[in-house]
Amino acid sequence: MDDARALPLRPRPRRRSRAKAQASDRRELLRDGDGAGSRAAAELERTWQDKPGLRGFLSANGHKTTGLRFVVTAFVFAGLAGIMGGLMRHQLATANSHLVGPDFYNQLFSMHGTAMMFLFAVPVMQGFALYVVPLMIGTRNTAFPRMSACAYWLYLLGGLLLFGAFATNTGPDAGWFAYVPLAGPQYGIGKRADFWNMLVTYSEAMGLMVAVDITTTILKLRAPGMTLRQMPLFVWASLVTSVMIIFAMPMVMLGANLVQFDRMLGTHFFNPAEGGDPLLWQHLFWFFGHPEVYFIFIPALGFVSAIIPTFARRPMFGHDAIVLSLITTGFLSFGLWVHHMFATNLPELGKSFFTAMSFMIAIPTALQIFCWIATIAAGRLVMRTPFLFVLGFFFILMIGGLTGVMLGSVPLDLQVHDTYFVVAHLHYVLIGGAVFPLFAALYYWFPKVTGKMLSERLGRWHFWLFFIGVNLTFFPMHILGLHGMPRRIYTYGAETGWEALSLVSAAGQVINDLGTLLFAINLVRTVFFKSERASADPWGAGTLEWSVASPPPKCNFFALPVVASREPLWSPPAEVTHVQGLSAQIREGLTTTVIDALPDTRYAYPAPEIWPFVAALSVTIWLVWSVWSVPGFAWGLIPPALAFLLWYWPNKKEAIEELKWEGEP
Amino acid sequence: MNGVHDVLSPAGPQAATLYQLWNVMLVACTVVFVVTIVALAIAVWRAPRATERAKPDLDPHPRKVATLRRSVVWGIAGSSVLLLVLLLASFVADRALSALPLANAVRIDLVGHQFWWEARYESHSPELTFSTANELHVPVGRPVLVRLRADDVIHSFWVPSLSGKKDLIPGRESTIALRADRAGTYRGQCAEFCGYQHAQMALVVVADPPADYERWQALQREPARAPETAQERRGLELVEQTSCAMCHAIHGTRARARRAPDLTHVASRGWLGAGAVENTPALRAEWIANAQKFKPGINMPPLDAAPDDLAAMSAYLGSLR
Amino acid sequence: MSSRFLDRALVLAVASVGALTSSGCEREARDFLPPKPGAEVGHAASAAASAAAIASAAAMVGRYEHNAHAVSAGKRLWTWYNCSGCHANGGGGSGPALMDDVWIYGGDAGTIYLTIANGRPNGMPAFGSRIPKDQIWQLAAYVRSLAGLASADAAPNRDDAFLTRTPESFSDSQKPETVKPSAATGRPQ
Amino acid sequence: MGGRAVTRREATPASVPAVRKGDALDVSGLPSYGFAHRSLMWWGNAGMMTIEGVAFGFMIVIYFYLRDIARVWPDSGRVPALLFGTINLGVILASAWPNYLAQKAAQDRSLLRVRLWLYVCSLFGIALCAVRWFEFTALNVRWDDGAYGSVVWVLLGLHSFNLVTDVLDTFVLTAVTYSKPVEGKRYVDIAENCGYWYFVVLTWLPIYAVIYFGARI
Repeated sequence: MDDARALPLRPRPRRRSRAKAQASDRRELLRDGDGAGSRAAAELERTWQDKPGLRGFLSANGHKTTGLRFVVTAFVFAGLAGIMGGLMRHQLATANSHLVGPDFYNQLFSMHGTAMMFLFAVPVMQGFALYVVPLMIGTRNTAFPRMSACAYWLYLLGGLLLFGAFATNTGPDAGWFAYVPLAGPQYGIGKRADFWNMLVTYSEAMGLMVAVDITTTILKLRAPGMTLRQMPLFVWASLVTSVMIIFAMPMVMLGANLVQFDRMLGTHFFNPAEGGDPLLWQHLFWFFGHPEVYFIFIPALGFVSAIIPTFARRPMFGHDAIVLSLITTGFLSFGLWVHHMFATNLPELGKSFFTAMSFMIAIPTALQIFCWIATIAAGRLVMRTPFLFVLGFFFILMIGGLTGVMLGSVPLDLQVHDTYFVVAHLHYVLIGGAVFPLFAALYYWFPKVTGKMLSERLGRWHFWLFFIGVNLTFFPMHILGLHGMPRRIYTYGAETGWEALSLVSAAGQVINDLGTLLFAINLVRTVFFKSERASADPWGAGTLEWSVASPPPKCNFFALPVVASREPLWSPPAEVTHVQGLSAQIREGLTTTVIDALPDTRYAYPAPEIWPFVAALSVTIWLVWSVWSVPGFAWGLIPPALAFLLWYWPNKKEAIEELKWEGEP
Repeated sequence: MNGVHDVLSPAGPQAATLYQLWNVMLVACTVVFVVTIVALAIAVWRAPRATERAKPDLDPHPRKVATLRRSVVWGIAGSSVLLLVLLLASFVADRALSALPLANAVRIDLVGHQFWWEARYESHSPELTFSTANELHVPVGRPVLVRLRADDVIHSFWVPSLSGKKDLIPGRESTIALRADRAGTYRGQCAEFCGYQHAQMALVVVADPPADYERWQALQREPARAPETAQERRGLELVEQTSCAMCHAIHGTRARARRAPDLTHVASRGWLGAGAVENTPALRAEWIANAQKFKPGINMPPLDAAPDDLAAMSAYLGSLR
Repeated sequence: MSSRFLDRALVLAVASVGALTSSGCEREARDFLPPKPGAEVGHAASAAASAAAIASAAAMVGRYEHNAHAVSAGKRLWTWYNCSGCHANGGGGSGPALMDDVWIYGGDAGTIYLTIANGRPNGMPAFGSRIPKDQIWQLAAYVRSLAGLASADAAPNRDDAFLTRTPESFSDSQKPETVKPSAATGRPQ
Repeated sequence: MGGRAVTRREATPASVPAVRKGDALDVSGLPSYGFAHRSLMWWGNAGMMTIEGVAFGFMIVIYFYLRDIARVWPDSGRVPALLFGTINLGVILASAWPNYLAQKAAQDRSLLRVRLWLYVCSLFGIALCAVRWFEFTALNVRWDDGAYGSVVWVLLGLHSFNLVTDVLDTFVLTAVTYSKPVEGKRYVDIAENCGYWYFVVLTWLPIYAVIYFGARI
């Protein structure tokens, strides 16, 4: 058992002849548990390796692979949407400019909003959660890896279809929330609104699949000993976000399909002449819309809560207070959607309830900010780039949050609703509240993902350029909004006096682009040209993902860890340190009970298969077919039904393999 | 279309209330911002520096944690109280908005179309009602009750110097009350995205002293002036026979379609196309020849007519004071 | 996945994207300015000119019948210019029905253009001097969509108004057959 | 392999406790699957049911939103016929019985009993789909006949989509019982599918009430 001949890492053979099959039955069952160099570790590496070639690429379902694909694709879409943002800024830099016509400008701002919200912000946060959460809670893969792989392919196909539509002049042109009469059957001309509705169905299906996957992973696959109170704060943030997604995303999926029925089948949900109501769409959309911006904000709070303890060299002050405020923010976010509709003719008393709710939700966030400041005050600070971005986050989020309080008041919102004041607020909250923590998280976990450190010097340049650029671009918009500049206008007359501040904002945009360019250079230089490797724990952090090598082995842990405190690396468990006895020849993990994380059953992760990709393709066929023809709604369901049937059909070879490791409950 | 277009320079009670609420909110939020950022700065400034290799400090520091807990609790209590104060300020402002006295109000029936505003001035007897577009005149000091309806998509009526905005939603009717306390021209613009030309759907509310307002109103009730010069007669003939009459109305002539702005007193308006182009003879001829050049995407088709025909039409329309 | 299959899949993908793009651009184009004056039809007074009208109409199909903006503009003009006064919503009233396959003077775009521009005996007024040419082409495209002859993707969906008929995008295309008008009454035999 | 009677142990956590060996926790003795909330499939199903429950809930909210702003409800004037809806209610409630037996058989891991009750469930499924077809014809309203018609058709359509997918799922599970070897995990899948069928049955109750009595009271 312990002869030290090194097992060659040969790729798993695809066709095993009958003789070899018998041989594998007689081979003794190899279990994990001993360290990195052992035979079991080499066998684990081979078991968890993806199949070679294109088929292997398409059927990979490791959580690190899917998570990384989500993040990379999200940043590509963000780059494209950012260019659109830049184009709009230059069109508005001067009065009466003819850089871009009205129709193309409407597509630009609709695509900028839709791509940033549906194709960048939520997927990148879910991508980070998919990558980091299993590592942080000490397991080898997420609960439903094939479902997340299918979600990624749906996300990629949905994004490509939307940008493809934009390329063929069919991009959505009614804004990222497509209010109905304009996106409805009569005024939504051509197939543009159909593509938007289809994309919403895509991105919500993707979001729901990943949310269910992450929720089950966090509740059932935590390392033994990691009770709910000892779960890291980022894992709490991911749990709260996923549960919120499960309750909010079905709403807009339903709403978008109702608009699609109105457009294609002639139903009357939003037709005022036949009993419908355009305001119903605003209720449907914003009931999802506000939790949507909190899906983006709460994971970012999770990033900050993961980064501050490491760079303050002490555990987080008020851990439980932050957990409770995360949960409270999650609940309250469902109660304030009407503050997007204060200018409509809803009853005034009803609106004032939503003012009260909008003010109340500021308190949990304030509590978290005070706890972070207390942690920083009581710690010894390591001033590296991730921490710089967190400090930038404080500054910009505070401005965004306070303008949010102003917008929450009904009378004041009547003056500033749908003006550039709102554009400034949403960019301050989204860039301050999500993009800054995202960059901090990127610099923080980059060594873990790629094994190489991003350069500090370029990081600081990127931070300062981005910080100045964001403030210079978006702060003047507050004043423009107060001078009456409405949202979504492609041009304005010289007599309006908005030209000077718009020029300043366009200049800020240039600095923004410079900062992002520096970030891209930093990325490329580090990944392709840098050679020296980062250690397993370059920042001296406390959570489990820093206990494995960088980049982590395919199976994450050669022996699943046991946890005894909130920072397992800072205060390791006294006696029992790891789990042993899981199979090294099939992909196996350990499920634990929900509250106290007691070991419960062994769980065989599904092996990589092509079916998630095929299923995503079949759903694409259905959705595209239903946009072009009404029978497509019905007949288009046949390809997905077949794909999911083939996906579920048991694979004989794997069944035999897994039967060897079966234990009766 | 120039006029005062600024939330920060109110000219009526509604906008003044909102301006005061804005000041209260601005001061409160700036204070909170400065206090928090200063606290953060002090925390970062005073905290000792360390490297990643430094051992994490795990002991509980009971004394330090107690002070920090007390400051966090005070912070939360302070922000909650402040939020409550702002909440009360918001409710008070909201009540003040709805408490505008409406005695002897001017009633305007405003209908939002894709990319222009149709205003019909109601009055007790039907023959005294008249319709105008994009430029509303109101008497200084008298309340104005505007009934808002949308004909196609959602628009939003917003004149920042007079009052907050209100959406015009198809199938729903809403009203907004406002009053101008100072004479002047107050500009507004559609605030809800409504299509290709949402950017050029402006309107102007001209607050006149009551005497001027009565004169303007009397003038608007008159039918169109008969053309005097030969060129104006040629202009009227062209207006009635080419495509103008298919959509526009000029009382007193054979043009009576209501799908586009009423041109009976078009010369009394300073701008054409809801703020797209100034109402000068040369620009008016150019606008008639090809409105898409100034405002691409609107429903007014270009007219291929000889230059002197265009000049005649422009002259005739220019005579309709 | 043998490479031969991949090559064929790639070619298929590129071809379908090409088709999608061209139909996409044609259907979704929003050109608000009418084409250069030379390209469209003057007021065809004589029979010779009408042949020219029919010939040039074929070239304009992409710009009007396959263009969603043009067809929906035609629908708006149908209500604005009160065509429904005589033709109701396409089912016909005092004017002939336009949703069926019976065309008194011919169902192609050029002929419909001439019908609107020059009028027809038995009550169809001549709108040539009152409606700009571009709008007459849009109306002609909409009239053809009433009978399902314009492309289904570009045809408008239901109205935000009382439901009067199934949306144009629903009506299956009627194969137009021209009925020779009887010399005396001008009505089809 | 199949048919052996096993005393059904309660789904308690760690019926075989993990054994401590030095500084390691040996879990090789733990079972490789568990029923109810011990299995991950149960949690996945719970997520799915929450999503569809939220969708049904909001569809009912939309029904009453439109009903509230309507002057006359149903605006087409004709209420849906009660016959087929009530038959559907009866059959769907009855279908819970074979479903319960199939779940118990799955937990006892006796293949033949599972196959038997899955067949019965499939028959119930086919009957329900047929009745649902007639229900659509007896709604007395078209989907494009005003807001009332639209919301009733979509509400019934949502539940039908849910019903048909789960009936197909039952067909697939019945077919899969023939593919040897049947490992323990498959029994968990069957048990969870039966759990999901309860959800289909229970959601029909509020939807039935809303569709058939929302227009009457």
